[in-house]
Parts: sequence; C-alpha cells; structure tokens
Amino acid sequence: MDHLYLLIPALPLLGFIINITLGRGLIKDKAHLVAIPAVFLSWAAAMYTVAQVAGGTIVSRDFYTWIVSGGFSVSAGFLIDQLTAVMLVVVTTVSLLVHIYSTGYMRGDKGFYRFFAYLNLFTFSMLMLIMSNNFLQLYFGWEAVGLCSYFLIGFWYEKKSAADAGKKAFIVNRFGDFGFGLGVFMIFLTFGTLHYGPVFQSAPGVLAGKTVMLFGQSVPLATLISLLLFCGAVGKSAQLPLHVWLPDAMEGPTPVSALIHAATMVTAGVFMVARCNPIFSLSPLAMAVVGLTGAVTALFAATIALVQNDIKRIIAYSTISQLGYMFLACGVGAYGAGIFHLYTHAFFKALLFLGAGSVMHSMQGELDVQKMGGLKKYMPVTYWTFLAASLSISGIPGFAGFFSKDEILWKAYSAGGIGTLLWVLGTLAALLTAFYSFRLFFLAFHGKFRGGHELEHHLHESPKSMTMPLTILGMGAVAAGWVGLPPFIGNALGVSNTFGAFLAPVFGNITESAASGEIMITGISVAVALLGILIAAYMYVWKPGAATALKEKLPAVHKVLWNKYYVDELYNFIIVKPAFWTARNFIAGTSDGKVIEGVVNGVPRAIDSFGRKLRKLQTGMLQDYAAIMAFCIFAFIAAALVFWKTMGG
Amino acid sequence: MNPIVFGYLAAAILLLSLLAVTNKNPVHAILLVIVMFFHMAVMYIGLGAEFLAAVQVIVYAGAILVLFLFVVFVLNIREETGGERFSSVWPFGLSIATGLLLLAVILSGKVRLGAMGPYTPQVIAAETHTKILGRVLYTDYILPFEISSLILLVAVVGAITLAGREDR
Amino acid sequence: MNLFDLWMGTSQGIQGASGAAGAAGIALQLAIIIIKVAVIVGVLMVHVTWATYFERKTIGHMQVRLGPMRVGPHGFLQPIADFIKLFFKEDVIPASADKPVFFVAPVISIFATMSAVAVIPIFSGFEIADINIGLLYILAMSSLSAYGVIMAGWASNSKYSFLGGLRSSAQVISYEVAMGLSLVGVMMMAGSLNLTEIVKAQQKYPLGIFAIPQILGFFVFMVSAFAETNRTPFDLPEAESELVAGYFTEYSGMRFALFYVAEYIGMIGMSLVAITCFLGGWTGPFHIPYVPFAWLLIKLYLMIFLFYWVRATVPRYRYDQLMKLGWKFLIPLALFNIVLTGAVKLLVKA
Amino acid sequence: MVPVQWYVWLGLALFMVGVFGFLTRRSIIMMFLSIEIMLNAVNLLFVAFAHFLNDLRGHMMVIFIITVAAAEAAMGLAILVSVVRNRLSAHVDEIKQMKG
Repeated sequence: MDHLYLLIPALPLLGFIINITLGRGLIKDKAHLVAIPAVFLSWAAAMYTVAQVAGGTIVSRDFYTWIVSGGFSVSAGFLIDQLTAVMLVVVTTVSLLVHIYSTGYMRGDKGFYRFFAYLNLFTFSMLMLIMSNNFLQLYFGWEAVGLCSYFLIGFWYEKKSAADAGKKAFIVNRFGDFGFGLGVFMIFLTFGTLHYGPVFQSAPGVLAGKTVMLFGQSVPLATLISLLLFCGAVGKSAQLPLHVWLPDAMEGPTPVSALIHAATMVTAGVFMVARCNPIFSLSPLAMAVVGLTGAVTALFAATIALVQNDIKRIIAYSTISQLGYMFLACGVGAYGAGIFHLYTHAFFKALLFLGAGSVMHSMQGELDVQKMGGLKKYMPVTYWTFLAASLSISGIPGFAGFFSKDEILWKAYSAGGIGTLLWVLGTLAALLTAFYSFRLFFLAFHGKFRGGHELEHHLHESPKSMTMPLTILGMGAVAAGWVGLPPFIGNALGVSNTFGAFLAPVFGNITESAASGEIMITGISVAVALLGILIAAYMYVWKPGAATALKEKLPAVHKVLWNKYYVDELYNFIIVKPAFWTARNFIAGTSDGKVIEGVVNGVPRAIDSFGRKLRKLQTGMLQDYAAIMAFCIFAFIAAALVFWKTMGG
Repeated sequence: MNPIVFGYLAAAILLLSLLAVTNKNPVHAILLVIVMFFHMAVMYIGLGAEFLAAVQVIVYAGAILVLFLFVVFVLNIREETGGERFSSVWPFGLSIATGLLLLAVILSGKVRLGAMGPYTPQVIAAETHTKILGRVLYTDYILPFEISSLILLVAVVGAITLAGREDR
Repeated sequence: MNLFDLWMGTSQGIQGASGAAGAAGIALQLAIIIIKVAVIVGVLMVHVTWATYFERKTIGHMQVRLGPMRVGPHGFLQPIADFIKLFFKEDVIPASADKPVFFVAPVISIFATMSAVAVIPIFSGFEIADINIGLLYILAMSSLSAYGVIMAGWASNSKYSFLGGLRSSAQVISYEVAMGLSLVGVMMMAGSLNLTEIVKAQQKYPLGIFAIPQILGFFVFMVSAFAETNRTPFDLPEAESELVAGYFTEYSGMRFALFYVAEYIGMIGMSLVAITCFLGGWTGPFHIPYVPFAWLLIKLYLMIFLFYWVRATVPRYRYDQLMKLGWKFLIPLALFNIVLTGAVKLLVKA
Repeated sequence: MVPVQWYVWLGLALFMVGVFGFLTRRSIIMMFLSIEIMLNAVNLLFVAFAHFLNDLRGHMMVIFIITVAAAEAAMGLAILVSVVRNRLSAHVDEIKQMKG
C-alpha cells in the first residue's frame, strides 16, 4: 500500500492507452466503461493518499532518472504534500464527475471513444503536473495539459471555429510558456538543480540581494525569476493580457469546459505560484504585480460578463474573474486563501458549466440566454443546483464561495498598502459577480420562455448520468467551504480554520486571530453581494425592460463591453496582421522562396546530377559489384601495407 | 600434424577446389567439392576437432551439397549450354583474386598468435571434444546459439515461401 | 600408441615412439586392423549372400509358395549361382551416360554403407575403430549413401533413373533428420556418442536395452531406417512398377550387383545400429559360451526378418504421403521424445 | 609438426580460389559453390587458430558459420529456383534487373 499513489496517474494513462489503441475498432461506444473505472480507482487511490497526507505522511521521492547530461540531471518523481493533496481532491473528484456526466452528454457522438481517451490523458497529465517534485516534470505536465486542452477544444474539428479556437488557445499559451520556460532555465542556472526541495530550501539564501543586469538595469534575481514564472501562469490561467483564449475555448464540449477550463487546468497557474511561494515571497515587486494583475483581471472580466449573451461565455469570463481573485490572494501572500478559493471555485464553477451543459442539452445546443427563460419548471434539478452555484459564487454566507472570497478580501484588506487598493477592486468585482451571475440565472430560469414553441416542446430534464454529478457538485458548492471557517465564526463554534491549518506546513504558519475589522469587511462583502443580486432581480425579474433601457442610455459603455474592450481586435492589429504581412511579403517570397527552397532544391539537384553520372557504374550485374568490392578490399590492404610504417604498425 | 599428411591434404584440397570452380559440368563440380570437403574433415580431425569433422560431413556433404545437386536436378542444368562458362571479364576477376592472394600472403607473415586459452589438446582429449564443445556452446554461447536457431527458422520459412508455387 | 594418432601426428607422444620398436608396433597394429577388416568384410559378405536367399525364401513362404528350389538342397546354393551369372553378364553402359559419375556411383554406394559397419562393436573390445563420435560417424556415412543413388540416377541419363535419383535425394534428406533426432534420446541417456559406451550404458536399464525407455525414439528410428535403406514400404526410388527399378535401371552385370549388395549391407548396417543403440548390442540375458557374438547374431537375424516381414506385408507409400509422414509426424515425434527424455532426466536427477 | 603459417597459407589460397570462382563463373549455382569454398577456407583458419591457441572460440565460430551456411544455401537456392522459373536463365550476367 505504500506505493498506492503510483496508481493515481497510472490508471488514467492506462485508460488512455486502451481507449486510443482499441477504441476505434473494438471499444467504440463502450469507451466510458474503460475510462470511468480507471478514473474512479484513481480517485479512490487519491482519497487514500490524501488520508495518508492528513495523517502526516508526506511522499517525496524519485523513481527514475529521466535525463542525465553532464551536471544536468532530472528525475521523474513525486512530491505529495498538503498542497498536492488539495489539488488531488479537486482534480480527481471533478474529473470523475465530469467523466460520468460525459457518458450522458456525449452519447452518440462519433468521437465518443476519442473523447474519453483525451479526458483520461488530460487527467493523467494534470496529475503529473500537480504530483511532480521538480520543475521539468511540472513543465511536462504543464505542456501536456495544454496539448489535451488543444485536442479537446478542437474536438469537433470539422467546425472551423472550434479548430481555430484550439489553435488560438495553443498559440496564446506559447507566449506565457515562453516566459515560464525561461524561468525554469533561470532556476537551473541559479540553483544547479530543478528539484523543489533544494531549490526552495536554498532560495532565501541564494537569491538574497542577488541582481542581474537586464537591458542596462539591475534587476533582483528573485523578481526576474518570479515574473518569468508568472508569465506562464498568466497564459495558463488566462489573466490579462493573455486571457483571450479562454472565452473562445468554449467551442469545446461543455464537460471539457467544466473540467479543463474551469476547475483544473486553468488553476494550474495558481497552483504553480502557490507551489513556488518561497521564491515569490522574496520579491515584493513580483508579489505586487501578481496581486494587481489578479485584481485588475477580476474586475475587467467581470465587466465584460455583464453584457454577454452566450451562456458559456458568461461563465468563461466569470472564470477569468475568479482566477483573478486567486492571484489577488497570492499577491498579498495569502496563498492558503488562494488555494482555498481554487478549491471551492472548482466545485461551483464546474457545477455552473455542467448546469449550462444540461441547459444546452435541453435547448438543442442553443447558447443565447436571451432565448431562454422559465426553465425552472422543466429542469428542476438543474435549476436548484444552478441556484446553489450562483449563490456560492456570489458569496452569500453559508455557501462555499463566501468563505473563500471573504478570506481573500480580508487578507487583502489586512495586508495594508497596496492591499487596500486590491480590496477595493476585489469588492467592486464581487458586486459585479453577484450581478452577472444572477442576471444569467434569472434570464435562463425565470420569466417566460423566449425560444419559440417548437423548442419549448423539446425541453426536458437531463438523464440521470448528468443530474447525478450536478447533485454531487451542488452539495459541494454548498458545503465545501465549511472546512475553512473564518476565525470569528470558528472561534464562536469552537473550531479552527481546518483548511488553513492543513496547508500551513506548505505556506508557513500564518497566525490566525479574530480581528474586529474582519466582521466589518465580511459585512461589506455580503452587503455588496446582496446588492448585486437585488439589482439583477430588479432589472430582469421585476422590471424586465430596465436592462434595455440602461443599454440605450449608455450605448458607448455597452459597445465597449460587448466587444470585450476590443482586445481581440487590438491583438489582431498588433500581432496577427503584421505577422501575416511579414509571412506573405517577406518569408514566402524571399527567405523561404529563394534561400531555403534554393538550398532544399539545390541539394537534391546536385545529388541527382551526380547520381546520373554515378549510376553508369551500377550495371545490375552481381559480379561487377562483387569485383568492385574485392578490388576495394585489395586497395585498402595495399594502402595499409604501403603506409604500415607511417601508421606505426 | 604430420607434414607429409598435411602436404597431401593441402594439395588435394587446393587441386580439387580449383578443378571444381573451373569445371564445366556443375554436377562434377559439386562432386569434386564433396571430395574436397572430406579432405577438410580429415584436416579437422588432425587439428583435434573431431566433432566439427563429423558436422562437416553431415551438414556440408550430407545436406548442403545434396541440396545443390537437388536444385541442379530440378532445374535440369545438364551442362552450361549458354556458351562460355566464365564471364567476359574473367581476367579481371582472376587478377583481383591473385592480387589479393599475394597481399594476403605478405600479410600472413605478420601473423602473431595471441594469448593461449585453457583448452589444450590433453584437456579436450580427456573429456572428448563433443562434450566440451557442448558445455561451452550451451553456457557461454547460448545467445548466439539461440540466434542461429532463429536464423535457421527464418531460412526454412523463407525457402518455402520463395520456392513454393503459387497454386495450391 | 594409437596408429591413427601416429599417422595424424596429433599425439604428443610422437617423439616417444622411436626406432625399431616403434616401427614394429606400427606394423603390428596395421596388421591387426587389416585382419579385423578382412574378418568383418568376409562375415558381412557371407551374410549378404545368404540374406538374399533368406529373403526370397521368407517372402515365398509368406506368400504360400516355395521360393528358389533348384540349386542345391532347397535352393541353398542359389545365391552362388546368381553371383556367377551377374559376374559374367555383359556390362552395358548407356551411350549418353555421364561416364565418370556412372562408374563411381555404385562404388560410393557400397563404400558408404560398408564404412558405417566399421564402428559397430561386434562384442566387447572387438570393433575396427573405437572412436568417440561413433554415432555421428554412422549418421555421416548413412547420409553419404544417398549420393550413390543420386549420382546413379543422374549419370544414367534416363528419365526413370533420374526420377528415382530425385526422389531418393528428397527422401534421404527428409529421413536423415528424423533419424538423427531419434538417436538424440539415446545420446542423452548414454551421455556419450561412443557406441561401446552406449552399449554399456544400457546395462542399467530393464532387459539391458534402451528400447523400452526410448520406445518413441526406437519407433522413429526403425521407420527412418526403412526409408534410409530404400526398403518397402519406402522403396519409391526403385519402385519397379512405376519407375522400372528406378536409379539402377541402366545398370547391369557387376555394377548392378554392387547396388544390390549395397542395399543388403545397408539393411544389415541399420539393423546393427538399431541393435547397438536400442537393443543392448552384444549383451543378452545370459552368457552363451564359445560364441562371443551369439546374441548380436540372434538379434541381427530377428531384425533382418523384420525387414522381410514388413516387405511381405505392407504396401508401398505414395510419394507425398511419405514426405508428410517424415516431416509432419516422425520429426515432431522425435523432437517430443527429446524433450521428454530431457525432462525425465532432469526430474530423476532432482 | 606443421607451423600455423602453413594453415594460414592454405586457408588464404583456398579462399582466393573461392573468390576467383565467385567473380568469374556465369552460373549462379557455381557462384554459390564458390561461396561454400570460401566459407570452408574461413572455417579452416578458425579451427587452425583455435588449435594453436588452445581455445574453443574458433570451434564455436565454425559451428555458427556452418549453421549460417546451411541457411544461406537454402535461401540462395530457393531464390535461384524462383529466378530460373521466371527468367529461364541460371546465368548471372543475364539477370540485370538490379540497377536503378
């Protein structure tokens, strides 16, 4: 049982191998019977391992020396500490539920086996990412989840928009990963190893006061490494300015959005920053950048989400916004709070996506919330679970999101300095979050159905395989937060912040004390959340015309928000167009056409003309070849004899 | 080995093989080579390799050359009917062979024996050649032995596939 | 001082055997060997001569007729009459024959079969050559006997002879394998290739023979021996009804007689090998005084009788059946026998 | 006693006879026969060296060479049979397909 944790990544990999090799011919629409047991057993092993970790057993060992080249040596190994344990819970649980959900959602799709194979591969990659004990394995998992994300966004590759979205996600991530790769190089250059243990242990000593010259400026090494690593996190977690791929990623199947683009992969950035906290903590500047990026992104994405009509895009922008919260927490040094939010977010955001998928399933694939309405009576399970998720994300007390969001805002406020600014931004974002969440909720589930009679006829609750995961996640969205009660409640009840205490060994002991200010902060954020819900209710339930009226009153604001601040257009203008121009006018004509093609064609042409002359020698007669061979042996021996003396024989 | 015996064997081997490679009739050539192989087997016995001598006769004379004869019969090559028995460039081949021989003889003057092994003729005689060969073959040389069995299997399959007729 | 070692110069004692004593020793050994060869060839030839008579009589009686009756009492002198006839018959050589090969073929045939007998221990300590690889030597010689047939078939330049030669070569190559493999079990049990050792090794087993533990090997060996000697039911190379006596159709007179004798020597040789390897050689259940090789002779006559018996009763195989039997039945069976023997040997050792 | 050089010379001479046959004979079957002669020359050298070095490695090599020679003969003759069937010629200089 000591090595049971090896099964956690191994089983999904096995499932992937079986499905991808036998899927097309043998398994076909039975692929889930391979994939789900694999993930279920993996989940069970993960739960066992988490229990072990809770009991104090930290796994940290190498299994296999992967690369040895001079002084460079990387091994494949596992580090399972408290942080990894939290991620294991999130990843395996959500993955398992999404797998089950997909059997209903993807039924009848011709790529059924392929879908499950990719899901398994993704689960494997994500687990390798979170369980690794060195930066290169982390990087491997990092790129592998990106690859799976690419596969799954472009799952319906016949659709051009899906294929384009896949490419976009891949290319945008390259920008971030470029920085991340450089960061890993810097770490190796500085520390001479890529293992977490030695790197983090020696980081304070090695990095203290060290600077490097960069573009004529002296930059602290810790800041440089942190920011490079953060580049990767920005790309993977869709923060400003690399957020553009995530909304487009909604072209993929909805279970994929739930698993990859809400609960697990996009949180890899947060995980990585939290994992590297010993490095980040050394650089106040980097921390400020992280916090500000998070806060600005949180507000920015929330504003866009206000006006969108595509149900999945709204949730996607909400994801970006919530990820911003997590970075905000990391930026003020509250890694535990960030991970806590990651953990609760996984439940309610996966629930939102799966609920949206359930709605889409019922609406024959219709995504526009303006064409929905009144779904409450058709889909009760979806309705109630969606409500739970919305309350949770809005931060209503008692629901999971409340505890984590509240903790983040309190940590930001209590940090002082820039933290106060972050708190203001965060609170504003919380208001918007509550508003857009309930806008979506009211538009979809309340009022009258606006999609026409024929569509209304088809409305139905989703099958068991889909509602069951919804119910489970719904319970999670309500209850998952209770493991991390804030001190002022916890003290009253006589329990401490279990979650914080659990993660304390990783992030250092942060003393928790009930402060009077916290009740005030909590009160503000609860009030803000309720205000947001009330506005939404006013505009979309009580006075349905109010929204349109507001839109006509502020056309410029609406236009900017509707077009997502023109970020895509900007990138198109700055990067894509010039790139195409260069490619068409310079690369295609000059460098590729003349230089490379000249070489590429010239070499075979030279060989061809030489061969034309040489092939006279090839008579097709066996004995001629033999004679030439024998003659050459003769020549070699003769030469050896003649030069015997000179060769020192 | 007695020099007189060696002289006879060497002369016979060379003469028989020369006669064989220049013979017009393939059947005669094969028969001459069989006789040559017998002399070779005697040479092996003189060198203390009695098992190899038996194998030489059984495999070479008993199997391989029977196969040659068999093919000659199947193809019914009575004599080399199509004109010359030597190719048009035979002087070239002859000169290469002679040149190589000259070089090799010059080089052979440089032959120096290396370190001596443990298997003196007395050791081999005490335990019989077959037994000692078997022990070494099935212990130190087990992998080559297995590989050679694979080669034989491939040869069997290949020969059947190549020579078998399509219609069946 | 072994004569062979002296001749080959393999022994280290070559310098030791010096002068007149050495020369006398060599002469003595040479004389002994020549006498041994003469005795064995003489006895063999007498046996061959009367084996033909024995065959005709046996088959005759089995087919409810008398066989030769004219020359001597009960036709006992018939072989001598046959011999005289063949000796004085005109020697016809086909005009288009490949003459050197035509001449040498019967000689090879008789030479190869006769040489095999050289290593058979007639009784304890009496054999022409006691060599370490006796069994391999026998296999080598029996594979050579095919050459006589092949060459005769080729040299005659007649299509019947040719077909006979072709069939023979295929048959001999096939059954050679089965025969060699069937003897491996014996080698494994005896731990030696020396025939005397093999005979001695059999004493520890029930009845002093290997035929009981090696029953599979014995069966495969006997079937292969019938094929090797071109005897019925495997006498396809000389099948008189379809190939007009096969490879020696064109032979007459003395050369024909050589082939004829070679066939009988081969039969006796194979019987001797079977006796040596499977039936306990010269030993028997009790000692017979004055005739040291009495047991060997009794066993030999029984084996020869077996050959005749089979010839009188079993019909001839078709060619493809013959090949199938060899490759698809006998060889796998012999291989199985080897595995079985090895396994049992390992188990017993453990 | 015969020195090792004599064996080397004999082996070399025999090998060259084989080379000569292989390079000059037109009949494919004779070329195969020449290959067998060459292999025998090599075997002789192996056995001779093994004898003079008191080592069994040479004998091992000979066993493997004989194995390979048997396989080679079977394959080569099978090829020859199919070539003759298709081209109706057993002469190597009438088979010229082996060129670009």
